[in-house]
Parts: sequence; structure tokens; C-alpha cells
Amino acid sequence: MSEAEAQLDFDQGQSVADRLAAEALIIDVDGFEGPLDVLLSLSRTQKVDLRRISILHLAQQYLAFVERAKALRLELAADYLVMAAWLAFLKSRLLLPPDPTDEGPSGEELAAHLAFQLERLQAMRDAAAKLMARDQRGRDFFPRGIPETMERVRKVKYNATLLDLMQGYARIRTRDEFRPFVMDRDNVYTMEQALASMRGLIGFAGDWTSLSAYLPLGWTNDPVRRRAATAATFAASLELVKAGKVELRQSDTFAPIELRRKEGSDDGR
Amino acid sequence: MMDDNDMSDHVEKTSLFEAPPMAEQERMVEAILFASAEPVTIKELNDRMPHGCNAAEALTYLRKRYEGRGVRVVKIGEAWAFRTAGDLSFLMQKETVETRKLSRAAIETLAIIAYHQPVTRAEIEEIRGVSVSRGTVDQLLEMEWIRFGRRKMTPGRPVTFVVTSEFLDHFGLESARDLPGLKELRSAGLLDSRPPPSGAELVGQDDDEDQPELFEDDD
Amino acid sequence: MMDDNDMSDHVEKTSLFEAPPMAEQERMVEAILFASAEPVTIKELNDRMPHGCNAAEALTYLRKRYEGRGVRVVKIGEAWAFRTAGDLSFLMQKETVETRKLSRAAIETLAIIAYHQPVTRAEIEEIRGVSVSRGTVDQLLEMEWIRFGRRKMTPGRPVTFVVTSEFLDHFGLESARDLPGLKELRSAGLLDSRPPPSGAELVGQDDDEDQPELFEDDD
Repeated sequence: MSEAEAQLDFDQGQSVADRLAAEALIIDVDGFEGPLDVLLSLSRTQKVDLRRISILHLAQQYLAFVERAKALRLELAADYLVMAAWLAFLKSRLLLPPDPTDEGPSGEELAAHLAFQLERLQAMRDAAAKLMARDQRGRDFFPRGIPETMERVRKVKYNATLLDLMQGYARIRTRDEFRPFVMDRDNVYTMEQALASMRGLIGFAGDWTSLSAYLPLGWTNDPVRRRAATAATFAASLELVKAGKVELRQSDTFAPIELRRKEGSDDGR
Repeated sequence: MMDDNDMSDHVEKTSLFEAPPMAEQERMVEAILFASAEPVTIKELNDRMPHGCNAAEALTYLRKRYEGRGVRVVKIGEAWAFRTAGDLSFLMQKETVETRKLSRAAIETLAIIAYHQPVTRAEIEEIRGVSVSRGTVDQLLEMEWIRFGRRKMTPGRPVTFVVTSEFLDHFGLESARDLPGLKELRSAGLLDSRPPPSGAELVGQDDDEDQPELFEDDD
Repeated sequence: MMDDNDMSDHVEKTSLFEAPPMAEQERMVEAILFASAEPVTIKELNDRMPHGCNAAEALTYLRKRYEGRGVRVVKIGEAWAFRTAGDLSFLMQKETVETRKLSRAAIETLAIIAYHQPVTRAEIEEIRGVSVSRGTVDQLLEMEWIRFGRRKMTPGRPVTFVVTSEFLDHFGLESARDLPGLKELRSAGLLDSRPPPSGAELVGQDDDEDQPELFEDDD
């Protein structure tokens, strides 16, 4: 079939209804979902099995379609034009005798693949229609209308081991007995401790005595402990001065600090 | 169920206006009750079923069919619905058990009760040095690890708490006396065994001389 | 069913661990499936039923019992549910849910995913000859009819789409293998991913350079 014949066929050889359909194709170009969709629609006019469709004929129809669409000054998307170019190429391949030096797929192979694509698209459309024709939940069959909700009962089980219990008790006992030392305060001597120990001692401090004499046992050798004890003892002695219990003196800068019981204060202990 | 043979002649003649067979009506009632989001009245059933159906009768058959089944057809007010059979309601619950560690406050309170029982709330508070929340005591009571003991013969006759056999069970103890003493706590490294930095007079005081007294008025 | 007389001794000893009789198990499966609008798996059934039950066996009895009834026991993927019989849909106008009207593009995309799953977006586009809009895929994802499958082991590791059990439930399918006409389509080679003749420009392929490779190890 020559191109001219095909064109004629497309233009005049169809019934009125077919011509209207062809017209609709052009008018509704935007309604098509791409070139493949157009090709599938065009192929229906061949009224044959998609596998035996004439790709050459189809290519001609498509090219005519694109021409007419352009003539109607419809904006054609790029992929319609790409398809047109590709089909023009395919048409030339199909019409010319095969060139043995030419590599790449033959026109027949390309045409066969296009036919396959069209058949597959048509098959998917049929499958989609069959799927949608099935009984559907919420339309044809229904789930339970009053589902009974699964009640979730959450039970909390508390647990404790004997060790937890022992640790708990040990914690309380520790707190009781060594309250000031609960934390790791090995090297911290508090003012309260110093006060407590000095109160017991100042009764015996009638004469000026160096503050260092009041440092607790075991706190004089390690410099860290000595510093802590000295600071605490000094702060405690200031407290005692404030309370009017002792007197403090220092003969010179950095000279030893001395203290003695204040005369008239009978509250040594 | 109706005898189809008896009626076949009749059915043939009037099939256009004939109600579906009762078995079919029963299926309809079954489907409607199943799918409806609310209980359905007889009137609604009749309205929805083809002309000439007798929903009340179909329902009777349906109820009979579901007798003893896992679901039953029940009447709710004037309407009907499917409901899970009462004896299977346990299937509709999903019980998840979550194990949680007892809070520190609860463990300490429990320990004091175990070591000092019978002990009043005021005594617990004195030993812990903080007040004991009602929730903590309630939780231990609910767990059945403690119970009320005899009232103390002191002013106000306060209630006391003691540990339960449940408690002993859980901790694998024969009696509260089997609780490790302070010496054992110390050798287990749970009690600080360092001598306090100063105030040597405190050392030794935390040995368990007083432990025997803990259980003095144990019952 | 067991012979109770033969086993009475044994039963006495192990009654605590004995599973309920099969008739009772059938009731339980019935109750659980009735109560849930969602399909329930055998595993879930067994988890909810007492220890030692065989939900799968109980289910076969139950299915038989409901054959031809107004509601039926249907398999959906790996799960089971009661659904009203399809032939009674005419009674159900009241229950009918207005589903969102799907566009032609969405319906076609859904069908392609169902029949070709797992399938990549590029493959869908190759079949339809147009690009798939994001909205279409999003809509299907939102309806929970499709979900992401495993990535393809091809360059770019593209994601794939598969249909869900929600999809199966909606269309009353036991599995994707039961899709209408699946066998015919397969034997006609229409579900093959036939690569285009090498070197040929692909129809419908606008901009996907990696498209030819997509089908290399398609299954």
C-alpha cells in the first residue's frame, strides 16, 4: 500500500462514524495519554488482531494525525513529535530493502516491538477493566459493621530481687550513720566537723595555741587533706570568734595563726 | 425450613412477586446484621429485603443456627446484632504483662518493713528520713508483699506493717529473720566499710549489735 | 477428634495443657474473625487462642460451615476474614462506601503494578508510554493499595511497587496470583519485559537513559 493510498484510506475510505472518531482524535489530543495511546486508538481502525497489525499503515496514520493536529495549530507535546520522527524513520526502514551493511535492528524488529508494546498496553487496559469489574469491598461485599475492638489489658508486674532489697536497706543504713560522708568526700573536712571537734578542745586552750594544733589526726600529712582541714578549722575558729568563745591573732603576714579561749567565756564545751 | 417441593408449583406461577425462599431470607438477614454498623430492627430488615420477605421469621431461623456458636444473634433494645458469645469474651482481650522494676522508694520502704517489722508508717519515715507516700504503701499492699500487722500499743495505736508469706516466697526466704544482717551486707560490699575519715567514735556503731533488736517484737 | 476413653488417664494428667476440643476451637476462630473487620492471620489466631490450639485446622471446618451462607470465610493474602456474600450486595446500599473515583491513569497504573509486580516506575512508564504522575502513585499509596517493594538490583537501584493485602481484600482476591486473566496474559508473553531491539530508540521513552537496563534481570 502506498502512502497516498493510506492517506486516502484514512481520509475518505471510512464511514462517517469513523471520520468523526478520527476528528475526535485530533480535537481531543490533550485527552490522549501520550503517543502510544494515540497509536493504540489508531490501530483499532485496522480492526485486526494487534499482533497482525500493519505497523507501516499505523505509522502513516500517526504521521497524518500529527500533520492534521499541527494544521489545526494545536500545541503538540514534544513526545508526539519525537514519536512522529521515530515512526518516519521506521517507515523508511520498512519501505526500503534492508541494507546488509547496516548494523542495528531491522525495520521488522522495530515494528514487532512496537506491535508488542501496543498489544501489552491493550492487555493491561483489559486487565484493569476486569479488575475494576470484580466485586469490590464496600460496594459488593462488606466486612463486619460493628467490629468488636480488641481490648488491650495492660498488666504491670513489679519486680525486685533480694539484692535490690539488701541494697535498698544498706542505702538507708549508710545514710543514717555516715550522713556527712555519704558522698565520696574522703578529702573534704567540713566546717561542721571542725566546729564539733574544736568545741571539745577549746576548753583546754587557755594559752595561745597555733591553729595547726587543732587539725584532726590523719589530716596533716597529705597536702590535700591538710589544706581542707586547715580551711575548715580556720572557718570554724572564725565562727567561734564570732560567738565570742575564742580570740585569734597573727603576728605577721603568713605567720602562724594562734587562738586561745576568750576570758570570761565559760562555755568551753 | 419450608418444604420446597410442596410449594414448587406455586413458586413457578408467581415467581415475580414471590419472596425468596426462607433459606435465602435467612442469608440476607445474616449478611445485613453482619455488615450493619448498628443493630438493625425488624422493620429495617423488612425494608431492605425484597418485597414479601418475613424478616422476623428468617431471624428466628438465624438465631437458632447461631445457638452455641462463637457468635450469637442478640437483641439490643428493639434491634438485632451479632455479638461474641459471652464465654469467648476472653478472646477479645489482649493481655500484655509488663515487668517493671520496683521504684527505689518502694524498695526502701519494703526493706524497712522487712527488717523492722512490725513497723508503723511513722517509724518507716523516721528510718528513711523522708515521708512515705501513700501510693508506695498501697502499691506494696496491692502486690501483697506487705500487710497490716497488729496495732502498736502506743498513743494513737498506729497500725503496723509486716511482710507477707507472698513476700517470703518471692524472695526465697523462709522467714524475715533470714534476711541478710548488716554484717553480711557489709561483707557483700553493700555497706560502706571504710572507716569514716574522722570521728572515730562512729566506727563500729554500724556493726550489727543492734540487729537482734530489729526483730524484737516480731511475731 | 481424639478418642476420649482411650486417653482418659492421659487427659487427667495433662488436662492443664490440653487444647480445647476442635469444635470449641472452631467457635473461637469464628468469634475472632467475626469481631475483626481486618483480616486475621493464622499466627494471630493461634496467639489469641489457648495454648495447643490449631487455628488452621479449625479454620477449615469453619470455612466449610459457612459455605453458601450470607457471610463467607475468605482468604486474603495470608489472612482470613468474614465478608458478606457478593450476591447479596443489592441489600447493602446503606453500607456502601463512596470510594474516590480513580482516574483512568490511576486504574491502569494499579493494574500494571498488580500484574507486573514488583515493577519500577520506569517500567510502568514504558508500558503506558507516558510518564506516571506523582499524584497517581501517591493516591494509590495513600489508599494502601500499593506499597514499596524491594529495590531492583539494577543500576540506580530503583524502588519497585507491589500491591498490598488491602488491595487483595478490596478486590476479593486470595493472592495476586488470582488476578483475572493472569495466566492467559503470562502465556501470551504479555507480562514479559521484552527488551526493545538493541540500539533502537524506545517508544515512549522520553528521558530515561537507564531504561534499557531495567529489564536485564527482571523476574
